[in-house]
Amino acid sequence: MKIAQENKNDVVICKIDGEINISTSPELRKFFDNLVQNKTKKIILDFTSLSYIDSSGLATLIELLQRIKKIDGKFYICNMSDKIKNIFEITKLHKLFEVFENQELALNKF
Amino acid sequence: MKIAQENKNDVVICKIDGEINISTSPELRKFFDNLVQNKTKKIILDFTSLSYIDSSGLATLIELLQRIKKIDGKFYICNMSDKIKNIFEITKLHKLFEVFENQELALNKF
Amino acid sequence: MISEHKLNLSLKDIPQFTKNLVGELKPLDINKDILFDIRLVIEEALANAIKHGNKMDLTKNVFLKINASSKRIDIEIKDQGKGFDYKKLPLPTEKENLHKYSGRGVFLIRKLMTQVKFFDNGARIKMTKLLKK
Amino acid sequence: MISEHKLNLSLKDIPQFTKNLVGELKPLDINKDILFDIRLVIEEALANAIKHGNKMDLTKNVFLKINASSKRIDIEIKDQGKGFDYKKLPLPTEKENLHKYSGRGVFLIRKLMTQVKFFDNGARIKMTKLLKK
Ligand SMILES: Nc1ncnc2c1ncn2[C@@H]1O[C@H](COP(=O)(O)OP(=O)(O)O)[C@@H](O)[C@H]1O
Ligand SMILES: Nc1ncnc2c1ncn2[C@@H]1O[C@H](COP(=O)(O)OP(=O)(O)O)[C@@H](O)[C@H]1O
Repeated sequence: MKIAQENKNDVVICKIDGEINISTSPELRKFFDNLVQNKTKKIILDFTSLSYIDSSGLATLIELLQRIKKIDGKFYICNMSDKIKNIFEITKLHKLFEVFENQELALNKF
Repeated sequence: MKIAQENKNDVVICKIDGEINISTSPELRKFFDNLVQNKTKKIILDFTSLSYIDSSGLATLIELLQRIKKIDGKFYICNMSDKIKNIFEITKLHKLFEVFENQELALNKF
Repeated sequence: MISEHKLNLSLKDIPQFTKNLVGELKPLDINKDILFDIRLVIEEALANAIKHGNKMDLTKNVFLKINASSKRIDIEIKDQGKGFDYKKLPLPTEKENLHKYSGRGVFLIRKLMTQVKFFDNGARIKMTKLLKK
Repeated sequence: MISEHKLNLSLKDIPQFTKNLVGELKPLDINKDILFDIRLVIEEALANAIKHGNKMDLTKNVFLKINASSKRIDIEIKDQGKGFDYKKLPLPTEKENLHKYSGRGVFLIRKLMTQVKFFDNGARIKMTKLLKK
């Protein structure tokens, strides 16, 4: 997994390249922790290049959601592939997360 | 397999990225045929990014050697990894091909 | 293509292993979304076998069989644990469970496969995906 | 890790298949040059089994077993052909053979593995690589 960070005003966009799975989750968690420690309250996870996620990856995302809520922040997800969207819908996690079609729509929501 | 072509005067350097195996060999053969048809007589195969070769790949290289000889041309190989060099040595094919440590040494030999 | 595996992987090795395992099916020319599902269910079942079945004991093995054609994929995974009550799992999609970190593995397997059956008290799972061509 | 495979691959599928197969051994933490050799010998033996053994008949199968640990790797490959006279192969490293396009498979297998044995008249090959740690 690679994470490319881009800042747009006070929003941090994280483009995730690769997989969020049981062995890459710690990396994502660490990256996110750093952002939260630096008081970043607006985060977008861009899933354009996310090729795979498993149930431990889903658990990690739920964890991140709870952390950002604790500091009164928000994180949005955008650019899910149809397959990833399908996994979110099956598990009904699309109701827990705020998911947008693209970066622009997510940015405008903050 | 990807082949990146670079021309230095009348020498064509082909950087091969990936594997020369039973399924990629036709691609390399085609690429080489085009060069030979265009009367290219000086070719360097740069193996810096060659990660794998099997016996059908070795056979393909022998074929290429014979084609270039037919038009009185030459092809050199450079930048073999230790593992690939080991395969050439085991099969004694390092005696058939002209192998150089790096591009410069190969270029100077023409 | 049929393959049988006797494994003693740790959890962190699973994604790499399943990626390669599913990669072996490429000659069958199966749609990539289906390969995604197949990889996911194998990963979930392997993680359960290692974590809950074998309780992380690496001297214990997990046994995996795959029989794949362009028409159907059959997978069997067996651990050396005591099994579990697979009929009494909470639904992860209920409101009170949606925030939980766990409990989605077996649910995803059931949703993504055409047929799922447990044996040996739950220590052995057999699952099938029928493919339309 | 042990795995057994019943395959009907065509020649062009071999490299992708062996890449994934050897990828599955990554948890064992074996040196990458050794994995190169292991992949190569499997590929050569599979190609022989499909081409010379099964004579490209895709209704016939090739059977493959791997037993791998950090100490040794054992591989067995079996086809449904008649075998061959494995004791009478020309040396590909002889001057008159150096230009030939074929005849390096079995030679490479013998050079790269610690032990190689043929059975069933040559239709089954067993090979072992001992690993020093
Ligand atoms: N192979 C198994 N052996 C023993 N218990 C299992 C096995 N598979 C699943 N379970 C039990 O079923 C529960 C639900 O599994 P699952 O849906 O995969 O979610 P999770 O693993 O995230 O808890 C597990 O918490 C465990 O108690
Ligand atoms: N599994 C097999 N069944 C029948 N014949 C085989 C088998 N493996 C090898 N051979 C014979 O041995 C010869 C040498 O094989 P090899 O060294 O791999 O070179 P190549 O396959 O390039 O000819 C083959 O040409 C073939 O006649």
